[in-house]
Amino acid sequence: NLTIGFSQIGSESGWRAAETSVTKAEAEKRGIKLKFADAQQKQENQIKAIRGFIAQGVDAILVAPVVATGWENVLTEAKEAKIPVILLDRGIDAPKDLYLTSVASDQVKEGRVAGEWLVKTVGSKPCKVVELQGTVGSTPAINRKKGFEEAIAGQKNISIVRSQTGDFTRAKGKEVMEGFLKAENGGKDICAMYAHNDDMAVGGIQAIKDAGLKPGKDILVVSIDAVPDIFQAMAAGEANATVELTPNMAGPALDALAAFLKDKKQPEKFIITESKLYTPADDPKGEYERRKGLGY
Amino acid sequence: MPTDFRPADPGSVGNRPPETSGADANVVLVAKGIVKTFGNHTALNNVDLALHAGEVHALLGENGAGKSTLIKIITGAYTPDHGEISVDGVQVQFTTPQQAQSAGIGTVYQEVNLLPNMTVIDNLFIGRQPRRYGLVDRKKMAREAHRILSQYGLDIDVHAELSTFSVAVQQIIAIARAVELSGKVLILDEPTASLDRTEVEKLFEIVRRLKARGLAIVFITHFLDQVFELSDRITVLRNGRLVGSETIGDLDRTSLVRMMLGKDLAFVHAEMAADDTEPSSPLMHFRDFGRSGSVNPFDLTIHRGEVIGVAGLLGSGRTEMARLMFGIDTADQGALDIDGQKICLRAPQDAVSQGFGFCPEDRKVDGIFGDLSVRENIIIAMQAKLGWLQALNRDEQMEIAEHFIEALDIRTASDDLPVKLLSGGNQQKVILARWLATDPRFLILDEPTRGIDVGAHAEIVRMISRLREDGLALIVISSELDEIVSYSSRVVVMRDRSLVAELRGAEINPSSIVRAIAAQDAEAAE
Amino acid sequence: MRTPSVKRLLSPQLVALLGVLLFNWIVFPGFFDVAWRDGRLFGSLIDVINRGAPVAILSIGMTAIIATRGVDLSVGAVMAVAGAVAATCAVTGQPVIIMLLAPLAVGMLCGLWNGFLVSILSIQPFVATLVLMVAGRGVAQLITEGSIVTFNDPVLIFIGTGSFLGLPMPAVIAIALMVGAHLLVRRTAIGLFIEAIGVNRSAANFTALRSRSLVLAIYAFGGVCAAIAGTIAAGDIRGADANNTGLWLELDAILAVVIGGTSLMGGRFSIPLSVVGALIIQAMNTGILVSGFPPEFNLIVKAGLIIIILVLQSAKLAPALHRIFKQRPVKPSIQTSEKTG
Amino acid sequence: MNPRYRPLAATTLIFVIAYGLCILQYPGMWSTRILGNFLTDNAFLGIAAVGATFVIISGGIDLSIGAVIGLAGVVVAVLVSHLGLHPIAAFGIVLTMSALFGAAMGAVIHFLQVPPFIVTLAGMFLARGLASILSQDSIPISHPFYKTIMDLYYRLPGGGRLSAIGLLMLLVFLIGGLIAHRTRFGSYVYALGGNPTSAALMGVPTGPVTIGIYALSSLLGGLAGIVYSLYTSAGYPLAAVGIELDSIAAVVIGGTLLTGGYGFVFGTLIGVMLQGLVQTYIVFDGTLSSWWTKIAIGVLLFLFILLQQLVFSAHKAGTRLKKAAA
Ligand SMILES: Nc1ncnc2c1ncn2[C@@H]1O[C@H](COP(=O)(O)OP(=O)(O)OP(=O)(O)O)[C@@H](O)[C@H]1O
Ligand SMILES: Nc1ncnc2c1ncn2[C@@H]1O[C@H](COP(=O)(O)OP(=O)(O)OP(=O)(O)O)[C@@H](O)[C@H]1O
Ligand SMILES: [Mg+2]
Ligand SMILES: [Mg+2]
Repeated sequence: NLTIGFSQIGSESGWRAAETSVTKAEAEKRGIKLKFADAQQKQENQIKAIRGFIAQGVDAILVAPVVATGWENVLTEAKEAKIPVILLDRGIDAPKDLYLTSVASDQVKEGRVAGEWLVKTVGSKPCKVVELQGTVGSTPAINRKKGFEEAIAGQKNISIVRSQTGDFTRAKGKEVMEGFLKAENGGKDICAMYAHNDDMAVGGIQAIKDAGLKPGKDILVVSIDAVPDIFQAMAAGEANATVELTPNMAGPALDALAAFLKDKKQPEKFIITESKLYTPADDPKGEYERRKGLGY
Repeated sequence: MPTDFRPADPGSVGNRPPETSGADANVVLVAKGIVKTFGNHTALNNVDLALHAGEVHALLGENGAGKSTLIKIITGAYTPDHGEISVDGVQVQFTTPQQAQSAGIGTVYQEVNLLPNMTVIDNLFIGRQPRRYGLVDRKKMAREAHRILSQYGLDIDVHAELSTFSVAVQQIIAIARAVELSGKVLILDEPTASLDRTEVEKLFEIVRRLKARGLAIVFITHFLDQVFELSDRITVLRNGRLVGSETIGDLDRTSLVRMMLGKDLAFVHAEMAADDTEPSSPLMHFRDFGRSGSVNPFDLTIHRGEVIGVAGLLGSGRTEMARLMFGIDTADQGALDIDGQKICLRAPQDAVSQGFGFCPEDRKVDGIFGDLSVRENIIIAMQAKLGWLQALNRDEQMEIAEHFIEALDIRTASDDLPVKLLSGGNQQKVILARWLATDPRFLILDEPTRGIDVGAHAEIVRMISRLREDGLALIVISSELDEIVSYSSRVVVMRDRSLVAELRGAEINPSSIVRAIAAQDAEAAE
Repeated sequence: MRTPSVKRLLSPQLVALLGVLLFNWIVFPGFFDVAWRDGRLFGSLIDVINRGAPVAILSIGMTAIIATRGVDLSVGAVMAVAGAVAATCAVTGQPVIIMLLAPLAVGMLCGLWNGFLVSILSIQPFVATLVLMVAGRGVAQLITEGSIVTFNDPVLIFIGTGSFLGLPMPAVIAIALMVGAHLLVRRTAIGLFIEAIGVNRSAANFTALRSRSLVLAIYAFGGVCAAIAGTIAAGDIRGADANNTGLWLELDAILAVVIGGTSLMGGRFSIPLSVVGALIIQAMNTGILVSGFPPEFNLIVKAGLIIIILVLQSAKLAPALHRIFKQRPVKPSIQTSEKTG
Repeated sequence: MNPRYRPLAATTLIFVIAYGLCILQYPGMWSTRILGNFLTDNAFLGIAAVGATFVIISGGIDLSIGAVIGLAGVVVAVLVSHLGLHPIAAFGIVLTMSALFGAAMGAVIHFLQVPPFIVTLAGMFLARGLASILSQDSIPISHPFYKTIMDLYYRLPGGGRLSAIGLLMLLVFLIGGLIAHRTRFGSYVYALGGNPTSAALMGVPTGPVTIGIYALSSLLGGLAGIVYSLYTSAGYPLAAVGIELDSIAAVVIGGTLLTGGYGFVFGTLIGVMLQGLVQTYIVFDGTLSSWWTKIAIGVLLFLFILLQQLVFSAHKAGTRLKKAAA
């Protein structure tokens, strides 16, 4: 009997699609009527959507903010209209009282986990890393770069030799990796590839194979998101590690909301989803089967 | 065009204006030693021009002689390679037409150069709109516009888009604009090409008034009678060279023509009296053919080997009738049958496949493919008829193009030259060539001699009769009555969008046509 | 192109291409190294041809469309749709022939739709195709439900990543298409008709060219080109990424055509030069990759290079270039020479 | 009524009808809130679209608008948040810079005869590039001046807000309308769109006008960027990606011909509002998946254009137009 508005960024990646479908599923499970609005990657559309939800007088609003800034005004309007707002998969810089809670992963941590895995794996061997960045200027790209660099900061033997943007896409990931392979002596000098998301990693893996090298052995592959396809690669021994970013942000969010609406129980401000590391040791086949239904 | 760059030999025909003319008090504008080359082609070769206050100076020459180019140079639209221009004895160097305008030189360029998307007012005043509080004053402009246009007997909605008016009206507006702008010099490049007699009269009246006011007026035309009627002094160009400059008094028609062509012109009008020979078998028959709101149903039988002249005032619907006959507008009533069987014209393709051809009136908009070469412009209709699969290869194209360039005496540096660079008259010939190449059996010519020089005019008139002898059927729309008379075996007259009279044999003479047009006892003429 | 071969060799486009390649060589000395590795050529230069292929293919169709004074913004979206269709056929195990023809058919349908809006309803091309640009990607995502449909069908993968005579398959397809299209327009009268329509639509009508059906066909062809590019893109990553395939590629394609010297106002066009334009663009991108500039400089570099190239071949400077290279035969036409004589 | 105004009237009518239908389905859409939101949420788009209108009427196109918006926002943010300038000063600097940026593009277009599409595409790359070099991340602006401006609004009965930026947009449209239809510059813009050669022969200073047009477009782009930074109280290099297409669509839906020479500034306002309407409708519906959203937008866009086309052809049939509708 609840009606909730959900302002989603868009559908730029498989992970995003999965988050959307999981959210819808979670809402259905709880018998909540979900009003969905796709913002086509535009913040102004998200703001329009939120205003629209307010005008319709929904019971609560879920937002997956496209960027951290610029929400103060519209969230104030929501507050004035007494509509609780919950943030998904990213925090924002605005006064905490403007939203009920934010369910998000720690993107810096994701990068760090990936970096720590690499440090552990290569030990003291010298290791040149190439980095496939996300879209220039996007928060995940910035944070995942930051975290990874923190993790390898201490290590003299590990260094990022090349870093370019692959726009979070497979095609660009592959193209960029091709470039890197040429630039680094046919890839012989590269010891590991760090991709800000799995899609780019999958593209990169193909590039490595085309160059006649063995991804996962000649060049270590570590990336973030844990989408089904990376597990296939892992099962084939072509990827070495991925850090999970769960598409299920809505579950915790809706629980918190229910609790709040039932007996005004204030949830904690920041619900951080865990950034679990997956390696070939963690039954990639099974993980693949488990995930491929989720709409990735 | 001439490829030898030697300067005009001083001993060339005619006497040049005295070199001291710059000092002469009532000389307004002097152009000295103007040279202009386009690529490897010399359009103007050491040409002089001196304009005196209070004179009408006719600038004459064949198509492609360089008249318009000279004008464009004087008014800053082109910059000359050599030569200098001085106004009131002061040397000037116009780099934009704007500067020429503000120096008091008003110009009507050859092809109507106005803005079809803007209102009549805008076209009259753009660049010098009256302003109140920094905003343009539309009311004032509207009042002014009405005043100005009324001088030309034109009473139209000045707030309407220019494109909704016919070529004629647009021409008048262009003239009005130039006259308003001209403080010292008024330049008219073939202003009368698309005007009918009454409008020409009004124009001349105004020109005479300005002349009395002491303006210098340059007048380019191919109508020799108009030259003798209006101008005091003539300057003749040929192939970009100055042939001579004389006062009109010392000249008679033939010597003028000789100056222009460099040879005598066998006058056609004498040799071809309208023949009364019964036209051969009927070719096609338009039966109450018409289109509501455009052309009232008309009945017309066309025989092989006859020329039907179409007379009428501007806006009488001649062009629209032609468009109808060619399937550009589709008739919503009546029928056409050719050799007995019924044909319906849904699109020009249908007409062409029946062996029709159509030279439209508005050369620039409906005729030429400006950026395409002369060659392509000539062969395209033929190619379209052949279809896209069997393409003419380059040599075949060349052959055809060269043939017609020769036959119609088209002045072009090469058959690869973009047709937009040809002079107005030569463009007209190219379009004619385009249709002759499809060897049609029925040809519609809408104002074919508009803007064409005496020589070419005669050629085209001769060609029309030659085509008729070859058994073609032609419909020729023209505003020049003696021309119509000279080649028509039958004349139909249009008024208010309907065919009102049909004259044959002895009736074919200017006076009876005028009567028919003017609607006096038109029935009697039937 | 009927221009003398001497001039074509020295066309500003090729000069620009050489310039960019030289630039790449400066920032990355190994740029021109080409190795032979398991049955195929391998090297940055090859990457340029390979990665440039999709845009090149788009630009082939786009050239014809622009020559008629049109433009097609929907090609990127059509790529996505075609890729999605191909992938779906692959995963649902359709026979190869269907898997290859279905995307092309869909592409042609999209093209016909655009053509219908432009030539029959005479809607301005920019907006007419904007419709499909927006909706098309939606359709693509509808087919894949927003996820990346991965496949491992050998045929598609071969089209995307295989090689023929050592050259990458996409490049081979692009070259074949270019030659085919060029011959088609120049050996038949189609090229002339296209240019005529682009130069003066009204005159074309008066000359009884079948403008409407031709324009329709041309947009359809553009759709097919986009579909081919889409199939290649899908084969390349072994999956259909409806969200990102061909995103903003329409701009690259148009840019390629204009660099190729075809005016957006229609008229004269050259398919081979448009393909060169596409290569120039890709050479820039690859150069940026191997150069090791930080990514935030990508756009600046790209902008800088574009400006340089355009200044090089700008309408004002081009004549200067031409005057140096061109030797047009001076042919005075008969009658005038006898008159002046 | 003068036939020139028919397309405009049609567009307006279409908007009214469309809005009416929406209200029938979702009565909630008839509220001062929604009306207020229309203005506030589309303020920056509207302002940018006014610039686009001029460019398009002149027969050109400006793809750099979105990037200029992004750049302007970032520059303001840097000046205010990092260098501690007062917003007013920052605004002044940004507006000047963007005007110069546009003037430069106009100069290239005029003097080098490079097609606008390409020049402005390069401009787009350049502006985005500069923005992302200045800052990768989005920079929050927390200057009291910003709060005061955003708190400046007139509360309508029923909770709607007439915000400062919304009113600013209306003001820009008003001024834009005056410039387009009541000044010499305006008439020059139409002249250029009608036929550059004739315009030049008639004494229109094509060079300065071209430069002026693109300067104006970028200036308004800069202003839109400032508004966007007010709207989100931040500067973000990736802000307003693809806005150029939205604004062009708005202009064209508003009855302006992309081939140049015809159009109305007011029509653009309607175009913007129509797009806002589509967005709001989709939000109210709330059942459309991401892809159906895209499809729906496309279909609606098509319907608007189609309706308009019908009116246009009627309009052309009305006035006897022999010229080629290129
Ligand atoms: N821009 C140009 N580029 C190349 N050649 C040109 C250009 N303008 C004119 N010409 C050539 O210069 C010659 C003179 O042209 P112009 O228009 O002055 O002739 P004209 O005397 O006005 O003829 P008409 O009486 O038919 O108007 C022509 O042969 C034409 O082909
Ligand atoms: N002088 C004019 N004033 C107003 N309208 C005109 C004028 N001349 C033509 N028209 C418009 O054009 C229509 C018919 O023009 P059309 O060109 O068919 O006649 P025409 O006899 O061919 O005239 P023209 O000799 O200019 O070709 C008229 O009904 C009118 O709408
Ligand atoms: Mg002339
Ligand atoms: Mg006529």
